[in-house]
Amino acid sequence: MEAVLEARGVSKRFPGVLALDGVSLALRPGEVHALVGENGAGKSTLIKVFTGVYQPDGGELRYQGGPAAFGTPLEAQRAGISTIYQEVNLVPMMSVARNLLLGREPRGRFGVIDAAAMYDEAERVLSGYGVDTDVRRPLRTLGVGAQQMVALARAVSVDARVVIMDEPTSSLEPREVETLFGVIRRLRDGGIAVMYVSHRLDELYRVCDQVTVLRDGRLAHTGPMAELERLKLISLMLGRDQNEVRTAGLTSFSRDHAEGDEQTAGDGAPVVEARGLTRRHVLDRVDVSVKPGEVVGLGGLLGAGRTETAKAIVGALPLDGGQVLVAGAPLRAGSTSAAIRAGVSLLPEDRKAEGIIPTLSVRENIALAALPSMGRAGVVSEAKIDRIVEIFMRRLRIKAASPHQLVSELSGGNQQKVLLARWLAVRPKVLLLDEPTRGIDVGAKAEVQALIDELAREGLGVLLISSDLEELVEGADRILVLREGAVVGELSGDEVTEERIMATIAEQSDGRAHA
Amino acid sequence: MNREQLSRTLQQHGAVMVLGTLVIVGSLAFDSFATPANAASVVVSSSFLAIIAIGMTFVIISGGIDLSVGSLFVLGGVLAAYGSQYGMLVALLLPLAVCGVVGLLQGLVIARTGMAPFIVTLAGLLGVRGLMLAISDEGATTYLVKDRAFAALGQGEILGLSYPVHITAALALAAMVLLQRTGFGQNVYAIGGNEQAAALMGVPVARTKVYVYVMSGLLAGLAGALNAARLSSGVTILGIGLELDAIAAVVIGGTLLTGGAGGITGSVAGVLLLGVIQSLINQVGNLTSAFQQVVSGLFLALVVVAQRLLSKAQRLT
Amino acid sequence: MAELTHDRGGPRGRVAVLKPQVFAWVQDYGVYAAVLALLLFNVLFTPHFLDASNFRTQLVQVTPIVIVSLGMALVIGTQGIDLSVGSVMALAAALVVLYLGYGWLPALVVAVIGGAVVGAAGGALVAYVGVQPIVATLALLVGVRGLANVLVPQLVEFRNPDLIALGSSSVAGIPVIVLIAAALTVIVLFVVRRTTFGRQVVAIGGNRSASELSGLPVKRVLLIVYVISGLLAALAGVLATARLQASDPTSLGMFIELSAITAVVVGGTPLTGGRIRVLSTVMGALLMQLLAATLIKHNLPQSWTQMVQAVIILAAVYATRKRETR
Amino acid sequence: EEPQSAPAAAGSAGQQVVQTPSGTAGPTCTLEQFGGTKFDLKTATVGFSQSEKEANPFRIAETKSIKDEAEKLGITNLKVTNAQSQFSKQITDVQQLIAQGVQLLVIAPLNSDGWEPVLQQAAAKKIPIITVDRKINAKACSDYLTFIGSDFYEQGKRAADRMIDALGGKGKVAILLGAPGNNVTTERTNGFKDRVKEKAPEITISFEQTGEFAREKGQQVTEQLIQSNPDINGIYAENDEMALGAVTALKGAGKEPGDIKIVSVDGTRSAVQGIADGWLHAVIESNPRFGPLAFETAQKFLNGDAIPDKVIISDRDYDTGNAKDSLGEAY
Ligand SMILES: Nc1ncnc2c1ncn2[C@@H]1O[C@H](COP(=O)(O)OP(=O)(O)OP(=O)(O)O)[C@@H](O)[C@H]1O
Ligand SMILES: Nc1ncnc2c1ncn2[C@@H]1O[C@H](COP(=O)(O)OP(=O)(O)OP(=O)(O)O)[C@@H](O)[C@H]1O
Ligand SMILES: [Mg+2]
Ligand SMILES: [Mg+2]
Repeated sequence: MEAVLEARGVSKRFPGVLALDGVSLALRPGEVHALVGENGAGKSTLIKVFTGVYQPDGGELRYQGGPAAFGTPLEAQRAGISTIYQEVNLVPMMSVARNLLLGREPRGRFGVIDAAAMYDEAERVLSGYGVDTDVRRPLRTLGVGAQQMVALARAVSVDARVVIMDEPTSSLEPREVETLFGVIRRLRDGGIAVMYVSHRLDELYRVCDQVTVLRDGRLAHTGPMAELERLKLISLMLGRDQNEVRTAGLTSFSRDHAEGDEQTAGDGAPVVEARGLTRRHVLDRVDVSVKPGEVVGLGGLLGAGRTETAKAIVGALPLDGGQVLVAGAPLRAGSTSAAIRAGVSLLPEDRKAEGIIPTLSVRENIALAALPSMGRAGVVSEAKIDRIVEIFMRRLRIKAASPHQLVSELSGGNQQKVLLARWLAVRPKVLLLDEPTRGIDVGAKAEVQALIDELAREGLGVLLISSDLEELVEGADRILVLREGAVVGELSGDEVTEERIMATIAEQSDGRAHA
Repeated sequence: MNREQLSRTLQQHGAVMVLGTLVIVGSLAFDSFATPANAASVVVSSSFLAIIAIGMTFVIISGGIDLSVGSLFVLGGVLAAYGSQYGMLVALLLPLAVCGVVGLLQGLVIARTGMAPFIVTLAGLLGVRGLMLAISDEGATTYLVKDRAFAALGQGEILGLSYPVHITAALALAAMVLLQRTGFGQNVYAIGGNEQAAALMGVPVARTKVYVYVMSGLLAGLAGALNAARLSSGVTILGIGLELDAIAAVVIGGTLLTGGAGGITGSVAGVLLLGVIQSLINQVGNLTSAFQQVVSGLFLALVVVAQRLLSKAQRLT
Repeated sequence: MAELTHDRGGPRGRVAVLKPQVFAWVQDYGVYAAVLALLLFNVLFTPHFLDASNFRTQLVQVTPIVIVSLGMALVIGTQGIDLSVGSVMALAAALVVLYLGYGWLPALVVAVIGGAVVGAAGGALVAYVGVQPIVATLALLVGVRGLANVLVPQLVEFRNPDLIALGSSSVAGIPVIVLIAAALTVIVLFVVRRTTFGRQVVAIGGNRSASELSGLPVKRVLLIVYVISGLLAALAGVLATARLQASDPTSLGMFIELSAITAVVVGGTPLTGGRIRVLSTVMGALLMQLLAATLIKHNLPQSWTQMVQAVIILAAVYATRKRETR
Repeated sequence: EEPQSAPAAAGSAGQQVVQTPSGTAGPTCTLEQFGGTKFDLKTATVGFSQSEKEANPFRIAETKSIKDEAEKLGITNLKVTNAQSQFSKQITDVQQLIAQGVQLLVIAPLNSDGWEPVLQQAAAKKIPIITVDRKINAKACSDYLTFIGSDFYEQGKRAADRMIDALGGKGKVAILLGAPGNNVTTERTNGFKDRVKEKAPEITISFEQTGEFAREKGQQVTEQLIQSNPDINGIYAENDEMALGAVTALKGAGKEPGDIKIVSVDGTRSAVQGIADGWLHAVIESNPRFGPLAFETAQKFLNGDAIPDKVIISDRDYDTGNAKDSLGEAY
């Protein structure tokens, strides 16, 4: 069938990097096309070339049978290509409704915007995506997950011929993912072409018909999804042969809980213990404690307050009540630096807003938190920094032109790795990981998970927040289930299974009539 | 109404409250303060700054800043006075045309080259004043307003308030609608809140920016023209430091310099605040000029702190 | 994959970075080029320009702006701005004559402390109350100038030989105040490049909430930055006073904040923070000074002076602006 | 010794004297002509609008003399505003004085044009306005009552005369201009240039840059000037501050007193001292002590006597001849 959107030998060069190298890809109406590749493979770049954010240095784009060159995202959008970008790209300070409907607000008399109608419209649309919130609130008061859903709703509700999704599920949890898949199927049946980028392979196999694999900016494979079995796909992505992958590649979490318990249950004294964390409307008497070498998972629906819990523990969230003890000693409230000095660090959920410092290099970003320990009398030792940076860039396989490349120029996944490195560099006693593997490719994901394992063995306490239940179950010794800011269940030992988690959430959720 | 709404209202109307308090205190302290005549003088003299502040509000919400308004104000006045010898129409259109073009140029440079608005309009500040000096041979010649009709535009009164006040009010209303109820307004908020995202959401960033600076230029020119009509001459020593007053007014009004949030009501309240502070100082009657400055400095600090604390009711997480 | 990352550095990589390098160079050194161009113009068209006395004049005149700009660069690095510097200079001028009775050094110390206090006030408003820098420092701009005039209502001449010497004497043909400015530049350069504090300043400017989550003492750093700015401004005020051989709180430092900001931005430090370029800032100040001097020496009328300045500023910033990839 | 603050006008010394004979020439004005009503100055509310900060000798002396005189006459209700050199603010100031019910206005205008709104309001209430030191371009005895002050154009001419005889009628002269757009700047410049053109064509004005009436700016401009035009013979500074800045510059450049002839306008203490020290050649006085003359005129007017529509005061010159003796009278 005739392709609706097509790239022919497209190349894109950035200072120091050839991000795309003669990539060809054809997207047909009514097909869901998976675009996969490890971090930095060029997926987002290709998408940005399709949508007019970047201009290709070589090759040509074809849209609906004719040559196409979109100068701006606006042109692409007008032409019927609508996109959800990897980092949520909405306006945080504007209300949810205005974000959703920007550019096509319902008009009243004299063509002025009809606010009332706009809010109703917004509520109607969003409830279809399971976001039940006051649409007059500034978008930033929503969690990343909810924001992602708003972006999705926005992208889909324009009548488009092509819908491109760059890692839409990275911050969604199961319920939302189901909603999303429902949407995707509707689109496909409507004869719309969908391009779908994700690092969650099982998702790909569930919704995608075609798959294209990129490796280091070059086309590695393209063909029907079904005909490409999992291991082959991975080996294509990583560019290693299958048995190598089978043996080395994908060691995910290696701990099985029974044995894990014995190992870690050792001395019962928790390194960090949070008591009765309370904050109006957000947290309700949350107790969390992590022992050395223990991995505690936080489960719950979007907006359950997992991020808040983590932030509260490191003092990044003003509290109405409760306290945090580190090794028995109370922590000064509301001081992140105190928490970090005491050995409690948080890898934040929102990479762009709270993680990277875009104006600084990879190197500076990694060294940031550890700076005080990186020198004498307030004078930094470049040598020390270089050593640390060198170590972590190798250990985490951070792909950058050089340590001095601006972090903002790295691919999403590599940015995430840089942040991880920043926190490992301070040698914390307890690490709070909020969505640590979000947007990280299979290879790297395995590495990170293995790393968490290893660190735990070395006696590090870990609080793991993940929307990926599988990851949660495999990774955690013990899981606390949150709902609406309160702990509603604790699972440990053999109870730690996806089913039990879903069950706990569900049985608690019955009260709250869904959607 | 929930916390966010409450605090948003507070942030926008904190200035209004401070203003109210100040007025009450003032009228209790001085019996010649709350008189119609005094009120009129405050309102009338504020109206020109208010017109400029309206334009500035759009610029700042869009994430920019316009330092050229002070110079455009004086240029507009001189051009209007000069043009008035050819009649009312020229007196109005000449300044609007020239100041609009200056705004257009600044907008184009900012939107196309991505240079910092602060610096581009700083150049504007210098260049435009230079231009003004050039056409008034180094400020030596003051053109007088010949055209009666035009002069009337600045001096005529309805209900004891001269036309500029009514014009300002009308403009403020129009601006509110434009900002809150039109696609253009939404785009201004969007590019101020997150330019990159706005672009990806299909907002015509460049065009919106250009419009914003054109508007600011036009309004500054208009204010200058009206002022010239009021003074019935194109005074050449006006408008020095006016841009800072306008910015202060807008920010006191609760508009974020980082862009993306704010509103007209606040800015107008901010302008009136500055006016009232001055008037109160005059009421005292015999402060030395130095002390007057200390006092207005303190007042300003006080006001911004109050406004800030009010808006802090909102806890950001 | 390791080897793949490796061959990025290979020939293909080098080709890739060649053209950008030219841009990058202009971007980083555009202001130097501009200064050179202006020097060349003067050498060709300005009588007596190559006299040593001339260079001394230019350096001496630019000193206060350079010193103020150094502080301003730090503030701008945090995504802030400090409008109060001019008034702080005036305050310092006032304090220094008031305490001159105790000798020039104590007087200088008092003046500098005064500046630091004003800086602390601004810093506190910004860091702890959360007032936007431009208004916080605007309030100070107004109030502190008034305060200076309250302390010293009108220009006061002084005869203290030491202070006059500070302003007029030279070492090895180089005016003392120029040497001071040079020393300060080196110090600030060191602070920005090599100290934890310097890194923290740019980090905060680059992404405040990320810095907070990374445990940086954000508020304290902000406070200190404004204190430093006040301190330097005060010092500049004292030196300017010493040179004028009179304390003139009325007009000393008027509008210097604009010159300083221009110097910083022309030097390529973005107003959006997260990046500080010290030497280029000094170059930016020199550029503005040379420009002003050129226009005066060629006796252009005020109108032209201002218009030409506008054009040059635009040109310089255009050359050093950050290009975004498309 | 230092710091010395502004001295009071010691007794009658340095008091303003009306120029005779021409000083009060021209039409006169009476209460009837003006159409005002008589009131008692002592109990009346009087408003004084100062244009610039009291931060230079001239403004300080001016405001002080008004306040002192009011006190002397037992005028208890004197309201003073200061426009901080912002013209718009001065208009508002005066309007608010009117709103506060002043019966007599003494205004030191920042600018001569643009008084329409004030004049209208004052006329409506028949409030007599006396403008001091700078004129208002309007009709005397109807828009405003009268003007008391110096003739800046005349000051420029007399400065030119001093420069001419200092240079023996030929040479190169530089002008340190006042703030651009300011009436005083314009008139002092024109007076000087016209006179030079007419009396000493061999004097060329080779350089004119603004020093904005400030000492530091005067110093900086002069430094640039003497560096690139070493052949300059004379500097005409349009106020004393810039002249003294020029002196500092000359000292710095290792010049000797008298190498370059400096003539300036104002007559401040430091400038007269400068003459005594030999650095300045001559200073044309511009006398700021308007208090006595202003209130005297007002009183006359209220008594029904005819007062002139402009009172030009006779400014003296300071030079090496009289500098030392008149130091006490300089302000
Ligand atoms: N603006 C830029 N400037 C310089 N290099 C860039 C820029 N954007 C991307 N790159 C580089 O291009 C390559 C591809 O980046 P891209 O974001 O397309 O990867 P990706 O496939 O989306 O990875 P991820 O799965 O982590 O999102 C990376 O090496 C990245 O460093
Ligand atoms: N689907 C939603 N509908 C309405 N409000 C939501 C939703 N999701 C999040 N929020 C709001 O955002 C706030 C923070 O949610 P956040 O997503 O950070 O919690 P979370 O448990 O960390 O979820 P996640 O970390 O998976 O995003 C919640 O307090 C809630 O008010
Ligand atoms: Mg990507
Ligand atoms: Mg979260």
